[in-house]
Amino acid sequence: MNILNLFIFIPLSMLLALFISRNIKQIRATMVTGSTLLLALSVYLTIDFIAQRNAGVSAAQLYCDSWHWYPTLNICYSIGVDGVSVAMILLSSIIVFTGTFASWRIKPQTKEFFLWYTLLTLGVYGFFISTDLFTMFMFYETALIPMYLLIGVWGSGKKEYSAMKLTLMLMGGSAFLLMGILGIYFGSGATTMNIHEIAALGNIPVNIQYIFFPLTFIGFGVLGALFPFHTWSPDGHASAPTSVSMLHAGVLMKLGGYGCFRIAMYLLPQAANDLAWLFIILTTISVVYGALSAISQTDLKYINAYSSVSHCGLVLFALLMMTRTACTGAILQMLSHGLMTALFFAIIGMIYGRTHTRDIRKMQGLMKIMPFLAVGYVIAGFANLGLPGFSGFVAEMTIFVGAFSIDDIFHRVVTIIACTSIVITAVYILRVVGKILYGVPTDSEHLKLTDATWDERFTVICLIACVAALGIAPMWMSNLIGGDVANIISNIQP
Amino acid sequence: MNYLQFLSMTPEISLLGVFVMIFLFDLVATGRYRRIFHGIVCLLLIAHTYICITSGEEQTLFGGMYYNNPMISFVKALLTFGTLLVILQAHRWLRGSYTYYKQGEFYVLMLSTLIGMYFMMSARHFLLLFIGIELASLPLACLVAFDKYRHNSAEAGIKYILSSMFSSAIMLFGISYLYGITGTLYFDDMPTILTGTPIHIFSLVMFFVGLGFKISLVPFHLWTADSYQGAPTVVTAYLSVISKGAAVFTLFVVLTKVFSNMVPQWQTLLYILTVASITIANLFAIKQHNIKRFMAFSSISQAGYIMLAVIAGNAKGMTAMVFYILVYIVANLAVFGVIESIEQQTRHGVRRETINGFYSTNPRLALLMTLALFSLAGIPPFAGFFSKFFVFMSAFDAGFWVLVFIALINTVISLYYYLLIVKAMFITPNEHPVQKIKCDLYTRLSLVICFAGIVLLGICSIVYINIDKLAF
Amino acid sequence: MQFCIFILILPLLSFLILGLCGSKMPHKLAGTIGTVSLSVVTILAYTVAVIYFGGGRGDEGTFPTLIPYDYTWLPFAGTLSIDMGILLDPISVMMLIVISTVSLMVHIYSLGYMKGERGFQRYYAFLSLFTFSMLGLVVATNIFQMYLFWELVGVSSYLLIGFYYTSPKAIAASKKAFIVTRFADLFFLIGILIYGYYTKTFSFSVNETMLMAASSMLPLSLGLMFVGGAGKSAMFPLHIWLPDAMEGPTPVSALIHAATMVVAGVYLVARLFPLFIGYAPDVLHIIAYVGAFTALYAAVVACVQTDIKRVLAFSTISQIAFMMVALGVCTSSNPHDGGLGYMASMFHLFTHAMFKGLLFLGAGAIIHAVHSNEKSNMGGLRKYMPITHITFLIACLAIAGIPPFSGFFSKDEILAACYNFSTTMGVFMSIIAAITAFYMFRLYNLIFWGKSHYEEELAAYNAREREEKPHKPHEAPFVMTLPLIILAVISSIAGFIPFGEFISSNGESYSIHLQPAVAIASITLAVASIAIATIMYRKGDSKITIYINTHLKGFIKAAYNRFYIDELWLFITKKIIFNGISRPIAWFDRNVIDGSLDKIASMTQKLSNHVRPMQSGNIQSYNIWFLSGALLLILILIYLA
Amino acid sequence: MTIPSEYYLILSAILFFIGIFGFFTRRNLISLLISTELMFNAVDINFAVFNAYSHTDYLEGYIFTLFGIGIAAAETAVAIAIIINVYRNMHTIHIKKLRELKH
Amino acid sequence: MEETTNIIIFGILSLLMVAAAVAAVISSKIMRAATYLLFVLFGTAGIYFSLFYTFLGAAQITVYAGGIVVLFVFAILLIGKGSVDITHTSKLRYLAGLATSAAGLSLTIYLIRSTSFVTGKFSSAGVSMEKLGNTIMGTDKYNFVLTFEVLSILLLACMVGAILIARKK
Repeated sequence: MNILNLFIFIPLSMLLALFISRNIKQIRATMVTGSTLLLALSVYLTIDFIAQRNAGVSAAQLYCDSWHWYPTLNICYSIGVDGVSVAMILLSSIIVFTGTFASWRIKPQTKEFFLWYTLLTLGVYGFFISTDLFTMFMFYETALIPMYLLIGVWGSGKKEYSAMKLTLMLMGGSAFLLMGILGIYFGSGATTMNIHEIAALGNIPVNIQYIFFPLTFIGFGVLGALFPFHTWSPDGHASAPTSVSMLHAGVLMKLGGYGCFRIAMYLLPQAANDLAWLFIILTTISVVYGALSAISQTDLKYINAYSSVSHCGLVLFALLMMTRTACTGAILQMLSHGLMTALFFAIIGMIYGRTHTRDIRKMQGLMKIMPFLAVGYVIAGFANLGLPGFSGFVAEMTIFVGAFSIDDIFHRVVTIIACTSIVITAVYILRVVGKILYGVPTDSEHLKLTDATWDERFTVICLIACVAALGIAPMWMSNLIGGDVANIISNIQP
Repeated sequence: MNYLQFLSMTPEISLLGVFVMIFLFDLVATGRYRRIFHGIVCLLLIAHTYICITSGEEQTLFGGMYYNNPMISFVKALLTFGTLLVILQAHRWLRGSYTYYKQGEFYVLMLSTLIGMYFMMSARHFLLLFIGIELASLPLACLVAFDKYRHNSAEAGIKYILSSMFSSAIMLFGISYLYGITGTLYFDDMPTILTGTPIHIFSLVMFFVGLGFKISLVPFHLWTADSYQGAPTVVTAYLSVISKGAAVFTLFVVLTKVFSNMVPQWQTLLYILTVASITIANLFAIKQHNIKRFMAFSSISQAGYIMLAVIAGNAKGMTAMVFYILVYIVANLAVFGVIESIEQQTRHGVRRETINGFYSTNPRLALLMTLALFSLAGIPPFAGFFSKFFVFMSAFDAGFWVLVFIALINTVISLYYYLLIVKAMFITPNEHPVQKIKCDLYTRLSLVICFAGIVLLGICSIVYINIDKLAF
Repeated sequence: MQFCIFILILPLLSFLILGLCGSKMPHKLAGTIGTVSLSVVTILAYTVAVIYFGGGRGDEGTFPTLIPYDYTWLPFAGTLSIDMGILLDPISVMMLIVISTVSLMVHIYSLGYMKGERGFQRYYAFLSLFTFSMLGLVVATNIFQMYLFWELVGVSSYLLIGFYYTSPKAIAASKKAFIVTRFADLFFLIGILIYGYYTKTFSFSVNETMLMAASSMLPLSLGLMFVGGAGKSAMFPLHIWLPDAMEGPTPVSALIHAATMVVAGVYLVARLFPLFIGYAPDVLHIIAYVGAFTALYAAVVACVQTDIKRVLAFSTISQIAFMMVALGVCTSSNPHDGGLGYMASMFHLFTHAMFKGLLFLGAGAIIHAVHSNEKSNMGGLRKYMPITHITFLIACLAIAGIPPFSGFFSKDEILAACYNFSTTMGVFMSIIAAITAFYMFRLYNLIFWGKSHYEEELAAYNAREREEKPHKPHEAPFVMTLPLIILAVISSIAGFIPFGEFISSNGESYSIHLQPAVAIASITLAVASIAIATIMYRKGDSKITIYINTHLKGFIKAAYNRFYIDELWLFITKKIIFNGISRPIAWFDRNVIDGSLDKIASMTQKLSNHVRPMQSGNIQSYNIWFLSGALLLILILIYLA
Repeated sequence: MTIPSEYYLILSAILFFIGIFGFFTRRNLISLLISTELMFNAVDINFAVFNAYSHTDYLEGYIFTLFGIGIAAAETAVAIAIIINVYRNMHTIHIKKLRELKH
Repeated sequence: MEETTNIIIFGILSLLMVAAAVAAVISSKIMRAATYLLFVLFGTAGIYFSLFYTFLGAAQITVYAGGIVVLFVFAILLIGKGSVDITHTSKLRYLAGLATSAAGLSLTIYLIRSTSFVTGKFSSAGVSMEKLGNTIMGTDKYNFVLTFEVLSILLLACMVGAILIARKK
């Protein structure tokens, strides 16, 4: 029994258990047990993976397994992980785990909420462990659709509009993606759907690559908030309930970056090299543009959503640099952004749950009222603006060092432009901190509010611990990722 | 003069047997026996489905007029299975005061159309094909007008039969020229002569519209919404899946057998019609508030997707097509089952506003409906995703990249309107949602089967693999 | 030397303890933890210094560069990696002493100054964090580690400036400080990237061949790094954050914005001095000019400020600029031949830290006593706070450059170096030194002499013109005066340290010798300035003052408003970036990009309305469509065939 | 054999399209049905003519025509039944009134 | 001579048919329309006779003229008043209908003219009843017993359906 199957099996059992559960206690018990198991499993996986790598197992993918599913169409249920996916699985587990606690008191229809939540989880895990184009795509879409209901039913504000927009845009993206996948499959001679086998064949004609690389990249890029396909992100995040925002920004958006790397660039290397410039420009715009947009927003979640646009833009930016360091940085940035954005959204959700507003003009002096959340927010902010000691710094520095190591004017210039985002980030983070946390509370209603409850504290502390851990001791993660990134890169580089 | 050949046509003979048994039962049974009528019909159909599946050896009968092989048998069984589901759902409706006495006729008419479809698919001669098509549509018109005392039903019936006659006339016109050109009406003898001159194209298109009408491709689709809306819901369900499925399969056979030398022509034809069907049906569906009309447009759009499999015109395409039909049957019938239940509860037509807040009172039905709509929209892990993917794959394999792309973009639009329904059920608040529905056993059984189909058909590849083995 | 790691660990531990469980602690305990840990750090730092300098010079006549710790923290591809380690060489050891001493003083002082404040534990936690980061910065083995701690220092500065988070001014100041330095750090980072790419390492010690290969890019890289240093060290025009940073608690100003953090830029240039001198001497001179201008600018502005902490802040800017100038005027690494500035700069850094720390702490004591920053609320305080008075005077004399106080010696070396570079530069800097003496004694006189504000108010109260009894100024408690005294002692005698023995531009021993001409000239100038200041401000506003005030009104107003540089920055940030770029982009995003998507959606809806008539309900129309569709298809197909 | 088959074909085509024209323009359900009969009739002529002129060996067209007549009868019967039902329900067989189902 | 006669007869017949057809689709009284239809059907029977398909002609007359038209008449009588008003449809649709049918007709005629259909030997012998019987009841190629049987099912089903719909209770 391949332990990766457990990542499918556990959410499935959770779905079943949720389906038959009768009261809130059982639901919570199911969720806590399930997410803890998943977390434990992914920690075990990480440790075991590192141990194997240290023992000199150098295969591109470990825990590989493959079952024929639709043999005539060469569709297999193939699974396997490398360092990158292990890191992503770990991230997902952490977010899922903390997200469970962040939605501890969700109402109404708790059971349904967790059903869809778990379905989403299932999709995410499936995506990261599969190595078959079809299976991967299937899990990808599985992860997207629950978003509609999660936002539409449990969201706030203009939730119906946002949910619809988000779903349609992402599905539009996956339409592109499906084209890309078909193009890859048939371009490579329609003999296999396995990513690694296709990469090994490397026989996709260049003109076909030119057509399908942009399609695939944009397909994933939509989820990775690539400019100008990012507009679902602000509305979607703003309307989503806390844990959904966490999961979405924390994990789902990473599917985009991961897919761009694993599929678009890995399988269509020639076009990736030749067309990278186009997407580098777009991602550079994303990076700066997102950050600049964030400055003048007044809704906390909008600020963070634009910030995500910027940070995820940086992920794609780094991937397109196609150097080992930059790509490692991209993966680190995914982890880092996942954790800290989840943290951000968790705290924003908690604040919103109390003040019932996210308008920064209406809040002031929260530090006095809810010190724990305020401090958490400040820490999240610091992580976001790349303070050393938190994950953001590690990721961004790796990206910039990597991006800068390409010796031509174009790459240099875009790198420097992208660098400016770290200043802009500081501006909007500090603006918010100054406006809502500092100062004297003005709204007398706010004075009655309380600080975080135990489940909220737990969520926040877990996430901060992870952000800090990645920030203080990045080398093990960097090593975990680095080697396998190099594998992929070696296939991309001409 | 080997009349024993009749006995070799196992599916048809078996269905005819069922037909006769029902006919006789309807004549003789009275009182409490009628209560088990429905059950008996279902059991007979199950038995027949079994016979159908097991009867599949390849055979050509009546001098090449009739052809049957495992695949065709399978499709026949599939359609029978779909009919069974429809009949299961019809139980409560048939118990209604207006329909109670016409129960027998309902079965008879439905089964006669099914026989018609059998012959449609097995026909290797245009006369048999034509009679099959007529047999599949005329009783159906009666079924559409079955609710004699409802204006809508009558109106739908007349619209259906007039459009149907119009299209048959045009199709016959086309066939007559085919006959004139080739001098024969046997499929096997025709392809070498049909090479794509203007008159060939003329007859192709003229013939095509007859089936296009039954599949309701744009621009032959305009009757669809009206008839679907007016017909009794079970009949709408039947129209939208079974009749359509048979027609698609027939179309595939005719195009590949008869027009095998005119591939570029009919591919272009299908190309245009697919794009038109998917796009225009989507546009219609967006603003549609009546659910049955909405499902009509949805079914037009789905027909467009099936055409993607037909356009490939090879064994892979056939597999994809049959699989698509299968999935489409379970998903669409699930939706119609729910609509039927709601209708029986509220005694009114179902509009999108009716089902606002449906989830709060009927969570299971709402969930089933959601899954079915997701499946129709092609969302994994439900079966619809797989069937759509395979259809795209086959069209892509045949080189229709742009077509696939257009279809894919359209899936986004279709997702939009499916989600509108989901939104109505889950999100939109309603002070007076539909009350809790107590489904009867038959409906429940059919919905469970549909649910299982939606969830399992894609994940369990065994069905697809077996279809693939049968494809020719 | 292995124990030197504890110099870093202790403050960090103290930060973690205070930060995580501080809120539950009594104030005393928190203060004690912070202070004790820092005392140990100070002891360790001195031990390190003693052992290091006591270890004697190596064979080349220089002190060895020790690297007791060096770990790869984050490897990149190739040879690049971020390392974490401890590097001990003369300047870092010197910095250890400076930081630990001043920090300890501030810790002790704050026990009194911050007594009873809300967030006392937080304050100590931040102080520990700052100390940790600053120590980490100076012992960095490579430029990236330095950058890392550099950022941390910035953040702790942000946190401490914004310590009074309910005050809008403090919030704005902290934000400004952080963003301005962050902006500068952007250039620093780019400089580092260039450096790293071309030299294939981030380490300070690069082998010659690599450097030669990278020599074309080094000036650019070093220049960019200097911009980062300029940001931290408040060089014109990036100085704007520093005066505002005085919104923080006064001891923080003493520690961070006078003695330690702001000299990080100087330290950076000094750290990279071999590279500057070897590969980018022009950049070095640019630094000198920037420094000289900053020095003048800040000195002039300082002359007219009324907030005593602001005066000190501008004074700090000016003095740091002196250090920069000193580094900038170096022309070779030989202290005897154009390399004198290096030593002078470091020397001044050392003495400045002590006397400026003292000044700020003294100012803190005064503010503590009168509850105001404004000079108008002071005056005649010498009677009420004698210890503060004396120590403040010592510090003023030191900064004015009066022998035998420490400032004289270090400033003299700087001036000498300037004269060596060019006479113009020397004269220019001498004048600034004179201005320094002037504004410091203006300040001194205004605070301690003249009419007592308290007495006036008391009189007013007695004359029933005032409702409440004024608050009587009082001498600070012992925990606050003790650091004053210690620092005053150091400021007095530090000039006699044979600094050149320990630190010089090429590491070899260099004995300081005064240049009589320079010394006499500067003393004369200083004394003259002091005299003018005393005449002008000893007894309130004298005639000359009024005369000057009326005739130079415009200039003074401009100077008071810091020559409107802040407004310029405000204009750029608020009007151009916020209103001119960010808002339009946000608008563009909502209305153009998002709007176009919504437009597509609504167009689809519209289109949907347009096709509806097709479904008219009339079967004849349906079949007309039907047939015409079929005919059209036939025509198309025939046409295509 | 003198009359070219084309003549017949053209005749049938004309009849066919007259039927279509009637179908498009009449306003009464029974007239629509009459028009459909015209169309069927025209097609039947085609089959018969093709059989008689071009493919005389077998009786395919002949049979087609024969069965076609039967089918037409069946269709008409069903259609008239439905029309009568429509009339019973709506008391009109005017096309214009048959527009409850639209859009 | 015979040829000319044939042509003249054909011409008259076809003119008659076309005229009757036109009259059937434009006459304002529905009963008249049905009558005109009858003429067309008779004309068609005449065509069959001219092809020597006598049985077919007979069937045409019995089934069509005798069955269908009677059905129409019954229906018209049954419906009575409702069937009187049969004015034409709106101008736009009238024109559209006219244009479409005209276009279709011209396309068809063009195609007929431009195609040369296979010409076999025209036999004036007609079809023997035996051959017809064999063809209808035979099971080999070109025999149609299967369709015959299926047609019977069709007729049965239509009967059931029509009765179901038309009967009152």
